Amino acid sequence: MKRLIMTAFAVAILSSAAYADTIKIGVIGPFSGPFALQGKNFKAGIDAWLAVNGNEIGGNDIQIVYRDVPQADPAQSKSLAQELIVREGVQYLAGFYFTPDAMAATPLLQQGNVPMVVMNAATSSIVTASPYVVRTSFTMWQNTTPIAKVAKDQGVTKVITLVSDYGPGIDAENAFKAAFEKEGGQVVEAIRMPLSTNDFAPLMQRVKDSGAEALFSFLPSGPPTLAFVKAYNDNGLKAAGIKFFATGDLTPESDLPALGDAALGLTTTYHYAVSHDSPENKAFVAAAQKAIGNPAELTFPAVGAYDGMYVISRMIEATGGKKDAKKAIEAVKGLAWTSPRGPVAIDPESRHITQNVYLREVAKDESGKYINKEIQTFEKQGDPGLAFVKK
Amino acid sequence: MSALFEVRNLRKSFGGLVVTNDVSLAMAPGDRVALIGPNGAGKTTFVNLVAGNLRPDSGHVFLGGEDVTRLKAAKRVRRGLIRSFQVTRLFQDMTPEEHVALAILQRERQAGKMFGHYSGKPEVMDEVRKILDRLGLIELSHLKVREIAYGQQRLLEIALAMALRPRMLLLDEPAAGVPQSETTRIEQALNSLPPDLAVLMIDHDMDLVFRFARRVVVLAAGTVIFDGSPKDVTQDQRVREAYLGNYANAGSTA
Amino acid sequence: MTVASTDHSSAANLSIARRLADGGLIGALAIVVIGAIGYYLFPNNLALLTRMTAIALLVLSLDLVTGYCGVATLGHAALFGAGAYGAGIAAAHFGISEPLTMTLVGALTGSAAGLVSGVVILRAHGLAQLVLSIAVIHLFHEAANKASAWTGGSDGLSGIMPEAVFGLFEFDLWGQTAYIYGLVLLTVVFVALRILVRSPFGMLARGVREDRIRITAMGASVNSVLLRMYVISGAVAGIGGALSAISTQVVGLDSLSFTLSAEALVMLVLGGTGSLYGAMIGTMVFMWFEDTLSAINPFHWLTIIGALLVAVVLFAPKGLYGSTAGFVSRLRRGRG
Amino acid sequence: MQTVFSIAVDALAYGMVLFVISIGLSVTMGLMRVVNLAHGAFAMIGGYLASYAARDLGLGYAAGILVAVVGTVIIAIPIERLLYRRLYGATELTQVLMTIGITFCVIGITNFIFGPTLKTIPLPPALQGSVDLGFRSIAAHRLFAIVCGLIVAAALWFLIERTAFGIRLRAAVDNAAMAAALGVRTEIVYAVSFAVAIGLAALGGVLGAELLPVEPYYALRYMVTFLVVVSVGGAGSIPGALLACLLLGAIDTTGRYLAPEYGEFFFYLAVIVIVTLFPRGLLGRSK
Repeated sequence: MKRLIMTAFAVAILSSAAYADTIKIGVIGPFSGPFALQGKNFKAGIDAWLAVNGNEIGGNDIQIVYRDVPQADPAQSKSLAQELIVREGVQYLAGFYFTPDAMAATPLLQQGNVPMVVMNAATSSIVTASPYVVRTSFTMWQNTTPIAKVAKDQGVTKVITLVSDYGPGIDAENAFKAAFEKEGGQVVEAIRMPLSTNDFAPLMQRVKDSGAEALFSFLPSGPPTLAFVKAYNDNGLKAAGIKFFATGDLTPESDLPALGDAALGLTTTYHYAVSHDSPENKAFVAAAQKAIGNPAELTFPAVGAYDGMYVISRMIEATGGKKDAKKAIEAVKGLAWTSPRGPVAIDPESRHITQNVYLREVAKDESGKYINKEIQTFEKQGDPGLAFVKK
Repeated sequence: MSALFEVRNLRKSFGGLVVTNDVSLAMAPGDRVALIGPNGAGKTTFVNLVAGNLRPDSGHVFLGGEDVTRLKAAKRVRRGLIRSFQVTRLFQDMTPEEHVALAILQRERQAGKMFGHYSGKPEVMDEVRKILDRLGLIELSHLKVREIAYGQQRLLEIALAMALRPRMLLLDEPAAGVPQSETTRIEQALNSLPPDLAVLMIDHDMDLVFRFARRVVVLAAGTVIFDGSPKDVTQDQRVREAYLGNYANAGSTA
Repeated sequence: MTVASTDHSSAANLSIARRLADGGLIGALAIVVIGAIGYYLFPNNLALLTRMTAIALLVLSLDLVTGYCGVATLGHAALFGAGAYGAGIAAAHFGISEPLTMTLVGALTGSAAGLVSGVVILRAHGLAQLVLSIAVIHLFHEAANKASAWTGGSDGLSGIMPEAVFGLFEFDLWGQTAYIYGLVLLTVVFVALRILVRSPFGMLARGVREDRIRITAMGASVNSVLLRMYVISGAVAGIGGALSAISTQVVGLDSLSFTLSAEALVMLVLGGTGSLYGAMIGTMVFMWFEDTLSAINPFHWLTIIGALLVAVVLFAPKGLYGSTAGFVSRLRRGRG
Repeated sequence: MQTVFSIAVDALAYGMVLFVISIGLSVTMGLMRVVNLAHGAFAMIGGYLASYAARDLGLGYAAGILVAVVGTVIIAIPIERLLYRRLYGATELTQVLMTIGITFCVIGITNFIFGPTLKTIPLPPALQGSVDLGFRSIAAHRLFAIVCGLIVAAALWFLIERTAFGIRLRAAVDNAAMAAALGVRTEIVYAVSFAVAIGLAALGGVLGAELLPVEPYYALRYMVTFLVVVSVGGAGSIPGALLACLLLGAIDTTGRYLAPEYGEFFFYLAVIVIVTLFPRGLLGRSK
């Protein structure tokens, strides 16, 4: 009996959503709290897409419903996702800055008949958690693997890794180690730093003592990256010729003005630089900077959100605005387009984005602004991390 | 026959200041002893040492022949060594009835029970009422302590001590802070204490001391300078000097 | 002053009905009624209501040590998180996915965490105690982060698939089962706690809060009372954690965080310490505020929450429940 | 041996930065008995003001420090009059709630005005780069922070122990009623001490900005660190705070050097041991 009532209940909700003229998209991200900047970038990317393409897709109005999860909090993320699906009747879930928040919502997708478009969370395993997940951001493995090759090409054989001691950091460490050892290099020491570390001087001393020719590092973008880069300079590592390799998380455009000259010459690999030279990117940056208000705040999550919106628009077109998660997902498998970051495609197997990864160097442009200048391209990178996901 | 309560060579100093200096004292059941002395003589420190709120530097405390010097305050209480406080220490948001009931339950080792209510135990309620009645507090049993007068709070202190069924009772200035006109009630309460109980009372009020005690101990500068009957105490040279502030001279000649 | 002393004999012989009422029947009824209203008013927002229930259990558990015993702690989420991870690990690694058993496991691991944090935190008072509690929560957090093979580390523990309750009611997208299960847990815990705080042990605990030396002079050991309370508190928080693990099917490191501990304390003080109603009202008001404000304007709700806290300190210093109750009783006395 | 020296240098530098930032909190907590969780919020306001003055207005580092200290005190005065005054003598829980509320408001407003990105305070050329100590190099601004820390410690110690104001303050702390009876205007003493504490917070926010960058969540991010430092040292004790900072700096730095992945464990276990052994802090005033 209870089942029956609930099924009726469910049908009522689902059908009312399916025939509405307005299609709701629920976006979960950190819109307040220490990571508010990233949430702001989600919103800027989405607003930019709507500004460029209009907020009507295939005759349906698009409405975005934002929900705030300030810090990684899977329980809250899940209850908000549930609320979005059940109360707001959203047809698509999107956003998700942190891996646990995305993981928490995946069990709802099948029953809710809702696809999820991950716009940032970067642990490889998310796409394996549910067949209804598509990701338009990157993974740690994807962005880290090429830098190992860069290091080898520059003649470095001994590297010390320093990563933040949490999921993505450990991913970065493993990815670098795997790729660098494959190139014939050696990781002499692997250091994991607590997330709360704010004084990096002793660690830099240890890097010096380790005899490594270069360091590879990952820290989540935020205040510690500033102290980390400064510690690298202040403790004479730069002067001693110890090379610095990292993923672009250490040099997001929003932090570059604060890092200033200290960051000049740092080499990182990443999937997107705001300075990327293409007409698509120029249009995107213009719209996104307008949306975010302060142009200096624009950085990587915005492009994940922008492309996420593109993917969702194709899903809406494919389903004719009806609620059909399976069809929506099928429609974007293998989808290829030119994103502001360059040519990209959704891998039909993994539903993760295949994209170029760029080697960049922090430099000043003609106007004196600090940018991540792209100097080398690694084309069509998939996610090597998928091979390591525990089944 | 060993004494019910005995203190042997108790010593305590704070920094360089000796507050309890080699104090010894023995009491038998039914004794009514008053401990007096000028301000700063170390009376309250002595009570704290005996009750276990302070640790002595050396010396021993015995209760019923057992050495309790190393026991914590709570364990001494469970052996029947009960104290009251110079400034009332009561729970402002609880009623007299709750106070006494809690004391009885604790005495009966039932205070750890996590269900039920004392009002559901007739034997507890009977005793609560009996004690409160005897001290004239029955009318107030449902008021919060913060709402009752200080003299009545003092009576409640005594009620708590009685509810714990002491063998040895330490009363630290039971009438302190109570106007003269109200001390009668307190005195009545003290007179109605069980006869076989040993009581050591500290007080300044000499009238009260002389009416209550059959033996007086005088403490000055941490040392016992007199131990004898009330009638002799006023005649004692050293006691007089201690109270007149001449103790230093007397001490050097003694 | 002495108005209330007139009916002591009848009050002493509390009738059975009255005792039942005092035993929490009214409170239990209130929970059920408010729960039902919530169910019909927000049928599509049961996930939030369930979350509220789980957090209410945490705040109730905090009230036991902070409100009733006067222990200052900013690390109480350790007990909640232990329960959540206990239940979660039981389900994800040992295949114990029967919800009642998971709840029991949560209560047990919560108690164990209560014992451990109690032993550490009770070694000091006041400010030093606050600092010890902060150290404890950080150690718990770090330990869970390190033991990622068991806990999933910062990625969170997933793969928790609770079975249907009694094999009949599934935990699904609409969250009715989770909500009702949570409400039943809350009601049962509330009644149990109501009995506990009125029991001799509850009186002893209140005594410890007001005057430790007097409690010692009654022959009770302060530390033993506090430690026992901590274990009970751990069980309650652990049930809350287990409920969170069951209803969201995931456990994150945030459940062992300083932030959650501080939030729980804020909710408790907001509602009013030393009263079970205060704890629940504080949770409800804070979470409802947070949810509404962050939905209206996710970008600036923090300012408003801050202003709310300041306003409560200024205008309702005993918390919402405490101050209202005080106001009502003053009104009554004024008339009587 | 060189390693030991190296760790010692880092520990000293880190400890002194901690000291400069936390000492104001030791004043509010030890002398005014207010658990001021909003301490970091005031340090952050100082940082923002300095950044605005030094970078956006181009006034330079020294002027930036001055603007930060004076400006933060001016902002804090009405807050003291309206809110903090009610906290003197209140319970710890009330103080925690109110000051967390203030912190939330400050964060929200800062985020609104300055946005979520990091703000820097440009260093003068003399403080940029590093100084060679022979066996290793150290950042010049850290040496500057060490010197400032020592000056602050000495000045505060002198103010509290050796001046008429210090006597009044200690009297007001020990027994407010008695001090008032003796003609000490406790309200003014408290207001001045609060201003000093806030000024120190702002100074610390600026000097420590190289290590703890200025951004809206500064106020919450380092709250626990400040609280721990002050309680380990003993609230209200200047030498205690200094000792605690050096000790915790040493433990943290050593842990980070030898076993960074267990750094947190070392730090908090050490805190538990110290606080258990010295419940009033290493050199705390007895009540």
